[in-house]
Amino acid sequence: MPTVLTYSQAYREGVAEEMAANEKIFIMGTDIVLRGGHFAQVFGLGEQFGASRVRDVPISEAAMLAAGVGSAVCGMRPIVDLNFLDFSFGGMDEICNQAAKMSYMFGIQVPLLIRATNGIALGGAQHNNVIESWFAELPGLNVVTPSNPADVKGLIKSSLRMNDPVLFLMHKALSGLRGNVGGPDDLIPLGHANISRAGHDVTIVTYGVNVAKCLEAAERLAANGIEAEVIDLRTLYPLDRDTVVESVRKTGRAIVVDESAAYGGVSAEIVASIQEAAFDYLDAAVVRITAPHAPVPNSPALLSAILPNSAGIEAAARKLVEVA
Amino acid sequence: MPTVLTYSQAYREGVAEEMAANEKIFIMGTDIVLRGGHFAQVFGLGEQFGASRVRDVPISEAAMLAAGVGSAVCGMRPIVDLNFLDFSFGGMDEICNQAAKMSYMFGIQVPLLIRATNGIALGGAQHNNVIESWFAELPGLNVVTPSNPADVKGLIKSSLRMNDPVLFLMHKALSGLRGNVGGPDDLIPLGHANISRAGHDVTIVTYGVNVAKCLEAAERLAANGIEAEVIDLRTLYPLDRDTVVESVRKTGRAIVVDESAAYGGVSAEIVASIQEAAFDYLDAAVVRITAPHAPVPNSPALLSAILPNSAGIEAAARKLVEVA
Amino acid sequence: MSTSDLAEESSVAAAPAMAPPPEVLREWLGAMLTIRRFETECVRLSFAGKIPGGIHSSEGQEGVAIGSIRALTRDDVVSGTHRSHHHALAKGLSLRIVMAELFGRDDGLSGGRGGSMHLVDRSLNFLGSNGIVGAGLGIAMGASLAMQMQAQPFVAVGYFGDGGANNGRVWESINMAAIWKLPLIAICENNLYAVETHISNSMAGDSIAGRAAGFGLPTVTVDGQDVIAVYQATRAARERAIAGGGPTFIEAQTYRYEGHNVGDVQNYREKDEVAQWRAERDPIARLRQRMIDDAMLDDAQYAGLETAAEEAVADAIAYADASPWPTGADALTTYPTNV
Amino acid sequence: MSTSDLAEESSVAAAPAMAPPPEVLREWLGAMLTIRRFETECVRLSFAGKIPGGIHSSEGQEGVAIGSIRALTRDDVVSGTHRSHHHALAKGLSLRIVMAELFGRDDGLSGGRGGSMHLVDRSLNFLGSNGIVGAGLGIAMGASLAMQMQAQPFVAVGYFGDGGANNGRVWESINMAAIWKLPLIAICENNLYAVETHISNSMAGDSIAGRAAGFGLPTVTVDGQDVIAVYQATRAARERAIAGGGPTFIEAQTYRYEGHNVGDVQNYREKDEVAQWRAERDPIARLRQRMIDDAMLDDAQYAGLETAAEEAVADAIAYADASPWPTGADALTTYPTNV
Ligand SMILES: Cc1ncc(C[n+]2csc(CCOP(=O)(O)OP(=O)(O)O)c2C)c(N)n1
Ligand SMILES: Cc1ncc(C[n+]2csc(CCOP(=O)(O)OP(=O)(O)O)c2C)c(N)n1
Ligand SMILES: [Mg+2]
Ligand SMILES: [Mg+2]
Repeated sequence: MPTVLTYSQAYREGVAEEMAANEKIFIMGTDIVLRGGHFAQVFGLGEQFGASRVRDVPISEAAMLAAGVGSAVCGMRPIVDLNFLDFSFGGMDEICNQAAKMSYMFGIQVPLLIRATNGIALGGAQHNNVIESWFAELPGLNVVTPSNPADVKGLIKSSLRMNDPVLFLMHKALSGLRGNVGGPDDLIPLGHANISRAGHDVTIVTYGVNVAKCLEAAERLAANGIEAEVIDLRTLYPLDRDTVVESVRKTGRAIVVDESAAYGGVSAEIVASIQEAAFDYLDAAVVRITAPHAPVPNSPALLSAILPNSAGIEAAARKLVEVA
Repeated sequence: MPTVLTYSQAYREGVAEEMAANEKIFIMGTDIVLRGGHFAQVFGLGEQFGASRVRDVPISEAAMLAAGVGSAVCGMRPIVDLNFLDFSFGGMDEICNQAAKMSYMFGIQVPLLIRATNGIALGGAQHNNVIESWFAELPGLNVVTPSNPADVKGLIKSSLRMNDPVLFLMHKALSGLRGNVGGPDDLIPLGHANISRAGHDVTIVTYGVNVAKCLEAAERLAANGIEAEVIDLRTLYPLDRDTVVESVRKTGRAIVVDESAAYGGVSAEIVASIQEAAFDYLDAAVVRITAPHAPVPNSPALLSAILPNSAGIEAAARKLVEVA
Repeated sequence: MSTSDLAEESSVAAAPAMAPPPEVLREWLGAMLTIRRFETECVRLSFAGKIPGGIHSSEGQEGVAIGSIRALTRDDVVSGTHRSHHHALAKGLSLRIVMAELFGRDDGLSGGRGGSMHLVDRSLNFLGSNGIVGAGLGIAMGASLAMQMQAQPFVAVGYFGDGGANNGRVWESINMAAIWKLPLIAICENNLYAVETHISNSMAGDSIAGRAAGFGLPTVTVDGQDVIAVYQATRAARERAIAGGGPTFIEAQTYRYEGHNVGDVQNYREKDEVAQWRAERDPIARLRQRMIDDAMLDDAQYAGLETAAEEAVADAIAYADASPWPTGADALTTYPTNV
Repeated sequence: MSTSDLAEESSVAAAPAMAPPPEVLREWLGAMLTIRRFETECVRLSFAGKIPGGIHSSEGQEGVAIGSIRALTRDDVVSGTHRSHHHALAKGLSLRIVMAELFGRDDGLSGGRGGSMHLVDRSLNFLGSNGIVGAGLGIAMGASLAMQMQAQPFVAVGYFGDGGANNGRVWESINMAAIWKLPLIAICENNLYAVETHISNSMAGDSIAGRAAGFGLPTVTVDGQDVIAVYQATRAARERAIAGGGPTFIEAQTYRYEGHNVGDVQNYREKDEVAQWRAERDPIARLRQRMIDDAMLDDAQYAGLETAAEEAVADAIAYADASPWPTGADALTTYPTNV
């Protein structure tokens, strides 16, 4: 019988299994011992593994990340739980200039896992920066963005066995999402996109929270005779361009859906990669669906105005199939 | 008679003129009073404007940027000279979560100018992060990347009259470049790309240090009968997509040249924008020429291996014209 | 603006430092009661789904906000934290318009763009609450630099918490204010906890004020539950700053009665601890008692203040509830707008 | 590895704390002379275009590096700054391979990928010099956490400058080490200047050590130009750390003779000031004099040490100069490689 867990619980289970198997793994973060983190993502692990391996830290993002980098190169496998990804701003040098550079500059690998909550939800502009592309762009970092509980568990287990830094990004809006998860030996490797739904008329590329919206759109499209292939990137670095390109060569049409602002980022990279490797197969320009180029508002009324939604995705796919 | 200045001197002259005209402008940075900054970019202004308006600051990136944000919303027009752009890592929240957000969240504009030296040169991986795209991607910031002394002067003068934050990024390798500069009233507006060379066979889009390399390639291409149009973006935000698209509609072929690593960033945005607006005009896929996805080495021998060069640009253009 | 808003009293700053007159103290008491009512209602409304995303309640910390901000004038700048309803209301922001912002409505301070952690009123020199620990102090420091450079006789007050005192940027800002002798008042609201983490687990050294002393600026520790003490400390700091004496660091020892945020389970502290702070050190109860003892207040007057607070908050809620939702148009503008 | 490298003496740490024997002091003297020769040659070679991008000379600060690192064992970790040739050489890194790295050559520590600010030797537990002010201390702090968690009897030493003492992250790391009682030795090389900025213009408070004291860890100020004093302070700190007593903060008062970087105009200090430090407090001259006074050294021995230093550095330069340039292949790999 498969186990059903929430997205947050799947993380906890994956981490707990790996911690039990490897005593070098430990966790640092604000308010994780009792609360288990803002999304209860490590709830109970404080009790299970004790105060040495599950540590509350001061609100010192630079120092907690430095503690991660330094301990990672001296035999440990730290998890730094940043809480919101926005707080990476306080330790950006540790992530980008230290952790990301040591392997190249020094030949010293840094098995540091940084967990953070990303994506757009309530809370206002300062807690909803969509910056995962920054880390994917910066050489030296892996970036993982699971869209469901099974992927969370399979990917966190793989991530905790990587020897290079990994940013493990969990979307705010998914924390309560329930689903089956794999067993202790079910690992999902980084760098392999998932074809969440097969189809031959149009390729929809996305990750994280938008996977469900794209699948919803795909169902409605199917009811109208349009078969969309939905690709969940799973990891932004390594980026599985092959799966994307292969799909587009088959469908000839592509849509990229992303919460980021309408400039650059992962979606632009996908568009650029598609047209580089599948130009002759394209029947029409690749379509991007993103948020506008503006900070994120707090009011739910405004949030719903800026976020990609399944109706918009459906309409874009329909139009794409009609014109080309 | 036109004035010939270096890239650094052009900045100094532009800043000095604006400071003389507007007493609200002042400068904060490490080692700017006597040294005039690492590239002598404000050399002499300490003496000219005095210790209140040209201030050495402690090595406190967060605080110097906070001083910029706070003073900007209370009547002043600060220039925070970050020295190397890499040091923005220490004050990322002040840039991205404070300066960039206040206009949207509060309706309070932040006339803060952040100057930094960007681009790849000697010094090793930690001083050569190519991250200008991050700031262009993040809603709320303007990003200026001049390629020559005239543009430096015209653009810094405009930037110092903006009411929203501007990152003014000067490439390390250009500081000694000499050229004519305009007079006190010659302003170059943000958001207007420059057609550095007209041509009808292929469009080459770039900015900063690579403009000269593209022009060099274009000269050699012209000798072989290929007329390249070279577009210098000048500002990464606002991004002048119109000029780029118009050119590609004419030439049908495009190359984007960028020092950034081969993932996302400005070059991917340009590719995505071109294919969105000029898909039907394209004879072949847009070509990207970037650095590899790796940190930046220190040895000149390795640097020359990773940087785009005019021979590579020329070859790419030639191939593009041949195949399509 | 509703007439029941906690108008910032610029006249107060001119009053004698040591003994605020009865009518002033009554205003403070009413203001603290209003903040408390506002916060308890906000908790209720968060649970009820009326305030999307919830709030960080300042209940228990009213004395710090009123004590410090009543020592300021309207021109003085205040910059807050994630827990800043008390600062905002003390600075005179409209109850109605703040509540509408918390509701995410069009009549809110920022038309719903901001929310609880992003309250602002430029005209009242409240430069914003702030979602990022330590950031508000930096903005206040920058504001004080602008005041100094423009030779304005104003000060800027920046708040942060005991948790914030472990964030490096806080000390960068303190140092910068100290070397430049900026008219900054840095107020650390030490409520002993950062979320679940007690200060003894996150902070080395004897005290936050002791740490600050190493940064070369006058440092005082004050009972944050004694509104008059907070007022006097801030008053003295303001006078020194205006006279060119530079910044002051105030550690205000206080306590939050509610959880960190709405829904916080609070398994990190004993119920007794909260009850004890409420019973023994409550800033409202203490001022009330003191005024009764000094015959500055009678029970009827106090009841009147309570009723006024309740009515003002009820009025704000009704206003917010009647306010329309914002339309998306505004959120769809690109930023910076470059106009 | 060239036999003339400054081998790190793990036996030294076992020697009596108070009076290092003559052969040990002679090794220190030779090591300081070698560092000095290395640095003066590096300045020359930078001007000559042999060292692309130049260096930050540690001339004048040799006593801090030798004094502190001679108190360590090989297993102890060291993490440096932008000005770290002295740390690297004291930790025993090969003169030849360091010089080849500065030259940008294939035989360099990192095959030319690193450069002067990115020297490393994992096998000697030198975790790198660092281009970013304050960053090296954080890495040392993390290393000390790993030691504590793995119950290893080692310490980590992190260096930073007076300028670094104004960077917030430094105090975050100090605080974290203090609350967790980590085996960290934080050494501030206070050479009075950060580039052109004198400490009196950038730092409020009485002293860096005084500031540190507020963070709740033992703090000592030591004459950085007295190599034995630095040794003793570090020795004591190491013993405390190994015994579980937690971190120590050492402010080593020192001076750099050269400009901030090669080519620095140095209009921010009087020539006299430099001359005075050289004449009155030079760490090499002082140790030499002391040893001569105590009949531990004669002029011939000293000349021998000088000659050995010159020869070792000349050998390193010849080695570097003969080393081939790296090919691009390595730079073209993608990172992370995920192997
Ligand atoms: C830089 C940063 N790190 C973490 C957080 C998440 N966070 C919000 S409030 C808080 C606790 C703050 O504690 P304290 O400073 O004592 O203020 P209090 O909540 O007690 O008012 C934390 C960790 C944040 N907002 N910003
Ligand atoms: C975060 C950061 N800011 C600025 C710089 C530029 N920088 C390099 S060295 C230096 C001065 C450092 O002074 P100090 O810490 O006293 O060390 P010293 O140079 O005296 O050895 C500066 C400002 C940097 N490398 N990193
Ligand atoms: Mg607190
Ligand atoms: Mg120094």
